[in-house]
Amino acid sequence: MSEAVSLGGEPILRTKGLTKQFGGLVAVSDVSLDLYVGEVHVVIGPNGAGKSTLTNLLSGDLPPTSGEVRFEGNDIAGCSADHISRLGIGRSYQKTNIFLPFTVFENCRLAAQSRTPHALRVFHRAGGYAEINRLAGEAMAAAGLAHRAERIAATLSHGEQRQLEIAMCLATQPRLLLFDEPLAGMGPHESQRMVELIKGLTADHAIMLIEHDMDAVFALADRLTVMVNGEVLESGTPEDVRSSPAVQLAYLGGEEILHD
Amino acid sequence: MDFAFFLIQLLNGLQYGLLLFLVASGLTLIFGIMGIINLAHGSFYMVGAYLAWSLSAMTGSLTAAILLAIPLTVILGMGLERLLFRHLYQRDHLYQVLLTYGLILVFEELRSMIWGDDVHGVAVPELLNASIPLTDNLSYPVYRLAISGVCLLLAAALYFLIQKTRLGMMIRAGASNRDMVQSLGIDIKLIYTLVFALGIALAAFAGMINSPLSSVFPNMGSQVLIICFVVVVIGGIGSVKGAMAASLMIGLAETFGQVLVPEVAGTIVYVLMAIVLVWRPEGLFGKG
Amino acid sequence: MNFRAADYLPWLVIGLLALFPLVESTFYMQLLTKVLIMAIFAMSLDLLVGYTGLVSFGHAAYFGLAGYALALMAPQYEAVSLWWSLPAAVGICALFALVTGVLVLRTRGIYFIMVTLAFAQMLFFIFHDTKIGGGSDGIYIYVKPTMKSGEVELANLEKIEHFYWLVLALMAATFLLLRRVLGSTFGRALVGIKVNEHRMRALGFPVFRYQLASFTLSGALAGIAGYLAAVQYGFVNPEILSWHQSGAVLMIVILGGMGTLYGSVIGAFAFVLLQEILSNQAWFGAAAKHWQLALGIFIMLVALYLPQGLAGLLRQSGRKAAAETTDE
Amino acid sequence: MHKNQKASYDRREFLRGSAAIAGTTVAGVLLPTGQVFGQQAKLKVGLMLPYTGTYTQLGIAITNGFKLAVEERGGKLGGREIEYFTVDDESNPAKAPENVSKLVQRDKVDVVIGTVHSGVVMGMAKVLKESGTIWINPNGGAGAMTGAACAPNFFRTSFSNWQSTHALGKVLKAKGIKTAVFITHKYAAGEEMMEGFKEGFEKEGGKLVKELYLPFPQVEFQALLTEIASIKPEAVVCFFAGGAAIKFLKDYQAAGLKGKIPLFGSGFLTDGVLDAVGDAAEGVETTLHYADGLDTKKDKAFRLAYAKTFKLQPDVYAVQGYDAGQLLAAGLDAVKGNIGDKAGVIKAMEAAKIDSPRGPWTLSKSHNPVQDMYLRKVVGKENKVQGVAWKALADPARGCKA
Repeated sequence: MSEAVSLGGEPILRTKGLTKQFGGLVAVSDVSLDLYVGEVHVVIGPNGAGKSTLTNLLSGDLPPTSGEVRFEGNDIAGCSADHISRLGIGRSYQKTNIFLPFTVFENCRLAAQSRTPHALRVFHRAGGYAEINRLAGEAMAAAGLAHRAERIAATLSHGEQRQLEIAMCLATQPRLLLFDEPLAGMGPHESQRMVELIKGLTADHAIMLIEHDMDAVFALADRLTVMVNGEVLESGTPEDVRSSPAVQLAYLGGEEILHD
Repeated sequence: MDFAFFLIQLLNGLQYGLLLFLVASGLTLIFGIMGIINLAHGSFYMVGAYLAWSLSAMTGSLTAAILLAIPLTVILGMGLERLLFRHLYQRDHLYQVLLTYGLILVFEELRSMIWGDDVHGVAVPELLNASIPLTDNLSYPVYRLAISGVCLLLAAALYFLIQKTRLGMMIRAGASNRDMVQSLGIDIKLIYTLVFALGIALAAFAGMINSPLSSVFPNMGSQVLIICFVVVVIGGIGSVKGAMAASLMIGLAETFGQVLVPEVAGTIVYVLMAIVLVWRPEGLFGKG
Repeated sequence: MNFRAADYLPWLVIGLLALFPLVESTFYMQLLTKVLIMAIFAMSLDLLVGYTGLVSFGHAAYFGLAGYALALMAPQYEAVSLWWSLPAAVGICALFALVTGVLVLRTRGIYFIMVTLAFAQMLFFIFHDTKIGGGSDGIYIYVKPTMKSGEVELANLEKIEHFYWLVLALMAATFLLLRRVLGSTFGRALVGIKVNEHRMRALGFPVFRYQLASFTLSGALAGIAGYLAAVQYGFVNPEILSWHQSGAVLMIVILGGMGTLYGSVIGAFAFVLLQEILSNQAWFGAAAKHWQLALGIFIMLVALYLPQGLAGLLRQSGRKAAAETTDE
Repeated sequence: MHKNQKASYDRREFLRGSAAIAGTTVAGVLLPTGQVFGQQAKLKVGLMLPYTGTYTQLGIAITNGFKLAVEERGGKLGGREIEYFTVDDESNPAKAPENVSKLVQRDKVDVVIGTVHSGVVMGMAKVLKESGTIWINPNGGAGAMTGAACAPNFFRTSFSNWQSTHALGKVLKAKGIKTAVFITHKYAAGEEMMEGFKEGFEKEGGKLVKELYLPFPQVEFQALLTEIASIKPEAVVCFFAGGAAIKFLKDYQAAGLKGKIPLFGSGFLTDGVLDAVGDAAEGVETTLHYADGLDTKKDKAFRLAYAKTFKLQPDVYAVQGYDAGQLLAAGLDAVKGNIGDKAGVIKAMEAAKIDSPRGPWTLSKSHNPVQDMYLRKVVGKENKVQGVAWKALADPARGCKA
């Protein structure tokens, strides 16, 4: 796979006319967007705008009704979630999705194991793979959880659990990260830590972020997409979006979402 | 098989299917609304049959026996829900399987202690004890037709109850979102108790009205149980409509299977179930 | 805390069990053989229920299938060799589990429970209604399999102590095999699937393939137990793949404590011996006639008050003891 | 045996003794208690019969019959007192080898008596062939027991499935019936009864136009009754027992077939069910080795003694249990209670001529009764004897090489 993909080059992920219908309801309609390594692409919009559905289409949690998703040049629309993950896309969920009864280390170890499964070596102890342990350790360190390695995930604070979910994503060595409201339910201090964490990842990842916290949005966004009713209303640099009349009229103007 | 006999077999199949529906409808309600796997459902069928037998022996009339027995089974259902099943709503299905498996053994032994291990016949009510001639040597028992009629009536009543009444609305809401219903100030516990009692009463009632046809014997419940599970799964868990469709399907498959391919008759319904589930894992009328 | 003792405990138990034929008579050795066979069966199910999060209510299908496989492979009055008949029976079970697994793993929750039951019932009726395996009457295996190396007889399975040792060895092997497998990356992935299937998928694990592998392994191990059960009494009939059998083994797994392996062994002891005791007329007289009542109540109590099973009880008291010693 | 092991064994034996007493109380007999350790050791008799489940009543009748035979001999057989060991076989073939092992290995009985269910009988055969324990089967008619699986230590005092329907061929022929349909459950007993009938009927020139089977233990007959109506045979022959028999007789009547197509069967169709079926069985004709109103001296005496002791009316099962006791007595008397002389016991039993309530009978070479088959007709609540359908009918014992 090409390592040459970088800022200003080819997009690592490109969607064209991506659409998802649930029965008669159109949740995502004709969405086209590009994601680049080194960029944080934030998607905002009111509840029910189709942001999470869009993430699910990219991660393979849902199959699209029509349209195209190209990741590093290959069409991955309709591929299964595990397949897409193995291609190099990691994601976090709106509602924390981790292994609560396991230790922090085991959460990350399992995640790292998904890259080097050794599924057939059933007689070899799981803890005995240096490569997997190293990846898990690095992911914990990157997410700032190294000191929590032996804690049971269920006993972590909410913010730490969200950090752990990101650590697990990192342990799978993705090139594209999809974060669905990583700051949800966090206090100001925790939020700040998370923003720093995400900033630190931008250099060698493409990141798509769904977020409501506007301070964080403008602190992180290299590119901003506004969705309303499943459609892309506007997409561009934060400045472009801010100055877009359509956005101002429909969204930024009267509504208080921005100050949420 | 000529055409006349084909029609008669069709009638046989439908009649058998309707009876299956009566037992299975209670199961699917408890299943779908409360999320409880009740293996002991067949035991309530058996309890109904034994009550019908012992009470009709006492009163001399099956009708009187049934009228007496229905409240008894409702009380039994409510009592069991309060005492046992209530503790299992939040637990894994595994424990429901286990508890109700134990309950089968308990019911079987209590039956043995109270009523003994003999086989008993129950007399068909005098009024319905007749046959309608169909061919020169075959006639159709009126009682069988009457049962089919009762089954259809009950199916209609169930449909009305669930789709058109306030209670039915609450039941449907409870099935889809327990917390939401509770926040609306509806007493979900009471609804569960009622649904459970209704399901139990349906199974017991099926045992009662079928007792003159099936006679009354130990372990009669487990024969019915498994086939009812098949009905529920094919129809889609919680769907009364699905239970009706699946019951009729199975009734016909078993009837014609017995006549046309006796070697594999027992296997047919399970093959049918496998096919349906591969095609639609949530059953014919299940919500995915 | 010193848990080193726990590492040696299985070996100690196996060693003690191996000595049993030296002190006890035939009947109790047979009873113990039955316990050990059920322990293998229960461990195979624990792999599914306790470690993969799949509640199968049709596990007797694989148990029974292996029994029938032996009965049908064995010529009526001649001995077959264990060396090929056991692997063949187990292989058939694995194959059947693989095929049914592809179908049943499309479903979840209640549906999974019911569909596994349906497949077991299908098999039940195939053997019950057709002549393949003697119909509802079953078939007899008149001669037990042989274990020979060249011309040398390694064990004579007609002797119950030899058979007992074989069963014990296979039980120990199953236990160690599963412990190894569950400690591997494969095993960890299974537990991950049990805890959070969705997350596993999002991490890139092909969940279905893992589940299918687990289902197949579980079916194969149940086959070992079924084969041994058929050898022990020399008889198979559809009852051995009935849903009662599936229910009983599920009961053993939960009673013992699921997700612990050794719990399955404890559960097998408790369940089989409990049945034996409750139905013992010498102790309970006429009440023994209704032994299933006591068993039924017992099962219900376990479901209500002992969800972690006997193993959970042991762990609890172990923890309590540990807490007390650290307090001092 | 080790020394301490012996001690523990004795305690178990003692416990067993009290079990036997408890067991007999259930059955309604009170044996003299005490004297567990007598001068001459007691003869250990293992009763493996159904004491729970559908066949409970049969198990009790057989037990009663056997004990009556023992009581008539002063509670002794061959001069030895009897100690009973009971195992409830639950009519479960899957548990049969295990259950019989309890008697043979744990309790070390000298004789095994049992059982009702044919499948369980075959499970017992497996174990008892190996152990060589003397075994008297007071009911289960599995052909193989005295056929392919026969053994010198196997005896039966009841019937073979084949026997119970074979005479019907002659009966139908005598009534001028040339075509028939056979209907039964699909299991070995049903198929053996079908074979027995088919052979007898075709020998007489009749034609069995269709065999109808229903999976055991299903009782939904409607489809098959419709099938019968469409075939229009001259007679229907069947084998059902217990609950299935009740249901079949009632459905046959309700379908309007009764009175249109005469119904015949093996005697179990109408035994012990007449109270439950009402008039649905009236006029049905069956063959069996016992009947109501035989009116022999032996039968009257037996019925009186049985009714007096147990406050119950005896049936064919009680007779079979009673004869099991008589047969064992004949064997033990010959060796003066020395059960160790197995060959002697077997020889005496083979030669015995049993004076049974059903009429005198002897054993065939394969140890199955050679007996008269009666034709009976249901009149009111009785299976009234119509005459002897086949004098001294012997099972062909196919495949028995012993």
